[in-house]
Amino acid sequence: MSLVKTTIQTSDKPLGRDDLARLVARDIKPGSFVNLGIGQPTLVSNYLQPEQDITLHTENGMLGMGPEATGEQIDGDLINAGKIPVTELPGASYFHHADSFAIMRGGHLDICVLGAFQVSATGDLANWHTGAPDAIPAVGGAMDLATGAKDVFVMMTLLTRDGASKLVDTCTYPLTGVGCVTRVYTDKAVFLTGPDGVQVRETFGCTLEELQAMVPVPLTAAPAVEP
Amino acid sequence: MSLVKTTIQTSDKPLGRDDLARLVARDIKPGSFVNLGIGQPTLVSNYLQPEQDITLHTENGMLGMGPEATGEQIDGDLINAGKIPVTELPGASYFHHADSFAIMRGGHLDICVLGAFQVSATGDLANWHTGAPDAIPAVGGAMDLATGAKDVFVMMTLLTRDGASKLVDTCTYPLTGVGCVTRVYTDKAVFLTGPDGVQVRETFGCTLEELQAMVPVPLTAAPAVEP
Amino acid sequence: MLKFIDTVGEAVAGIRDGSTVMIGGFGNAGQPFELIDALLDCGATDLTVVNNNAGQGDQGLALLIKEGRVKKMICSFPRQSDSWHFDAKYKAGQIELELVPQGNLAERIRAAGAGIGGFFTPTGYGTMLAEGKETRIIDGRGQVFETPIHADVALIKALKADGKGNLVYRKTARNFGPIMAAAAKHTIAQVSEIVPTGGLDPENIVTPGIYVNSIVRVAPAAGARTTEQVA
Amino acid sequence: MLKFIDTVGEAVAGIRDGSTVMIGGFGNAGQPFELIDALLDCGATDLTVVNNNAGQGDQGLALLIKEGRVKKMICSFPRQSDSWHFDAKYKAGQIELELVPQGNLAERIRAAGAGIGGFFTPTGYGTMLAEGKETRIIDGRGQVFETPIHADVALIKALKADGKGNLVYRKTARNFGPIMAAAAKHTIAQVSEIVPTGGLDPENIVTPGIYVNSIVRVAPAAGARTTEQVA
Repeated sequence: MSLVKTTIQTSDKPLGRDDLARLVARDIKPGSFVNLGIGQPTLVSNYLQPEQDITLHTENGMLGMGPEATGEQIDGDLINAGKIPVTELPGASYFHHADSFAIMRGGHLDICVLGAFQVSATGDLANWHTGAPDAIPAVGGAMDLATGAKDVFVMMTLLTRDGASKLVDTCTYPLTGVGCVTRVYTDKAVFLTGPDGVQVRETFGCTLEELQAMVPVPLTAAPAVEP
Repeated sequence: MSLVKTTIQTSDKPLGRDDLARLVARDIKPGSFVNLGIGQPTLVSNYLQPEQDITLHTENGMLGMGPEATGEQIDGDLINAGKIPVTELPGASYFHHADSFAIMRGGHLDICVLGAFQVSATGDLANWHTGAPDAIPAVGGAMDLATGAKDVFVMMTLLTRDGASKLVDTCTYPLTGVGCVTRVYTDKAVFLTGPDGVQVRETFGCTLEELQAMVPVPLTAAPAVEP
Repeated sequence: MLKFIDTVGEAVAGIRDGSTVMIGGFGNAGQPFELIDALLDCGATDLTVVNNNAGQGDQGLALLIKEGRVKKMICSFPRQSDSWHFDAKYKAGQIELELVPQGNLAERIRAAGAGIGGFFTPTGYGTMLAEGKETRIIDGRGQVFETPIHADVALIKALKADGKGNLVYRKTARNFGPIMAAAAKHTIAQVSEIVPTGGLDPENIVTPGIYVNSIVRVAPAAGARTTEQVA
Repeated sequence: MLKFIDTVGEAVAGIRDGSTVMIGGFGNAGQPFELIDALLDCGATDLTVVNNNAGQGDQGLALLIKEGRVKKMICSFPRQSDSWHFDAKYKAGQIELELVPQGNLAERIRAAGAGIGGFFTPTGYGTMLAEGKETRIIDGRGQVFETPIHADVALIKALKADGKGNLVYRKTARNFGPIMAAAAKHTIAQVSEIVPTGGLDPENIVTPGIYVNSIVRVAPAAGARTTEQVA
């Protein structure tokens, strides 16, 4: 296979949160078992297509989680990891917390999608703690997901409100996991992280050169054909 | 409590296997969860009384095991650790092998009753391997039971066919567990093993002095009142 | 021996000061609220509490913390939008926190029940939550040594119990109940219903009665304490 | 992705020489006899087999051993009254044996599925089965370090599967099936019945479909291969 090293600008403007969620949903292979983290990643579930046959896992003890519950569907005993009432799809199963985390930690989830404060060039993830001295830390299942899933996708804006890149050479926030992130979906580009450094799969509203100017790590164009 | 240090001779002759099984059964506290090893210990189940409310565990994945199955009851999917068809009592439960051994290894069984080649004065158990160079070893769940149960009762004849004591200073057979045996039920006496050395609770067909002559470890009379 | 107890007050009466108490539940699902209320009433203090969170709102564990009865929390996610009682105690230095990744929390509780002396896991390797812990590289992956979490008492909530103490749960309210029942010396379960022995299918029992010491029936409060959105 | 396969032959066709194959069952209960027969037919050799026993009589795993296709057995109880094929190979030095206490076998398989890098257990401490292994004293008890047992393939037998690959078992035939399904890269389950998705109660599923790759229906043979008394 010849590698055409051209980054494709697939949108003439940065992607909104919903467009990004749609893109992540499209990239999930049919039949996958997926855990969507709290917050922005949860949006992905809105764009999964029935024919993809994706099974959603929630770490509080369920496979086959359905959409958020509404009205009469709301059942206090059926919630997701964000403690939001959800529904059950046909073929669902329930299990206790150790069995649920065994699914995550044993490498059985194909993909988890997480938010992030920072991702490093080598795929280190920081998403649980600002490190502020007076902050009350809370980690939940983030470290288990980051370490356990076969692929860890991150969804985040590329830049902080102050314009600093969240894709960094070395994370300054406390780490969630080391070298665990495989893809970073941002409003401005999709990055592939791994042993070959940071590759850019596509950009949104900017060229690779413009992107490089925003990001303090060396970027290369990813092969045009997805591996 | 004053300790009356007198060993009671409770039978004028050695106990047979069934009498010994009846004695062990009588000594099991009501409400206990018990695992009976393959062979002689299995006889104990014949003498448990319904009012004792004993729950039997079998390591191949069941609590609430009933008596051996006969005739129409025989079901190839319902066997005990000796692979003999058994029955299910009301309130039974099934679980997989790791959960079953978690019950044993986590210290949840009140008593397991095992056969033995040798028991040492400090409660070491040898019951799985003769150590013969050409023997094919097989351990099964013996080490888990020996190590995991709150109390390990051994049932055996006191002497080998050659007249050697199976209660020994140090086991010469390969060990199953270290310092795990709490009581030894034999045809000639019931021994309590523990940090205070070997105490004799009762004898059958012999006096303590006659017993001492058969056994190479120092014996003392147990307190007449069971602790 | 298994006991069926009439009231939550009697059920928790034996809990001593200084105990380690596991409390089931994730969010409100599976929280044994009535048992926690009884623990509040019984006065036991100086407790170490193991729960996924550190109390929410003005109920249950949050009140136990507010009243200064918890000296230490072992949990994965103390900070929530309505964890104000924990937050206040923590900022005042009046409560100790052992923060544990949720999977390590579950696996450490499971290890206690299963008689495991400790285990290596990749979770947390290279993070501040592994600082000071033994690590080693196994099959090319950095791993952290984690130890079992045992408890004196577990307070859990299940759907049904039979006469042998076998338990079944309901949906995601199962969560920590089964592993806490196995990890505690004394497990107290509040259940919505008690059925006769033989009334639960042996194939479907989640917690065998061997793990349960005390059972108290608590009628489910209609509509009360439904799950709130607290993400 | 989950596949429903018509024949046991097709189900095992991908098993390669040199694979580690877990085979469920304890005694005859839960043994996937038809899958083992298919493995015999498919010719894969140089196998490491993980099973509680090492074959009985002249069927299943015993024949695989007889035909010289198993280079190593990992099991707890090879020696039985009718384990003559294993016995012969072992005495001839033609098969390697890793003898593992049954609880360590179960826990090591479970560890593989749960992503545990290794664990300490009191089982086997001070015995010849701990020789050469790392030990340490934890809370006053001697403990042995044990490592996970991973497999390339698991062959298991369950009662029913639904369209998502969720499995339920029957009585003590459950035994090693659930933990082997989680420990193998590729799990092949023979089931007596396939029901539509939604046909199994989510509360009662023992093996979630995430652990199952291939399902083949094998009608239970009436009266055949019932459990024999082989203690």
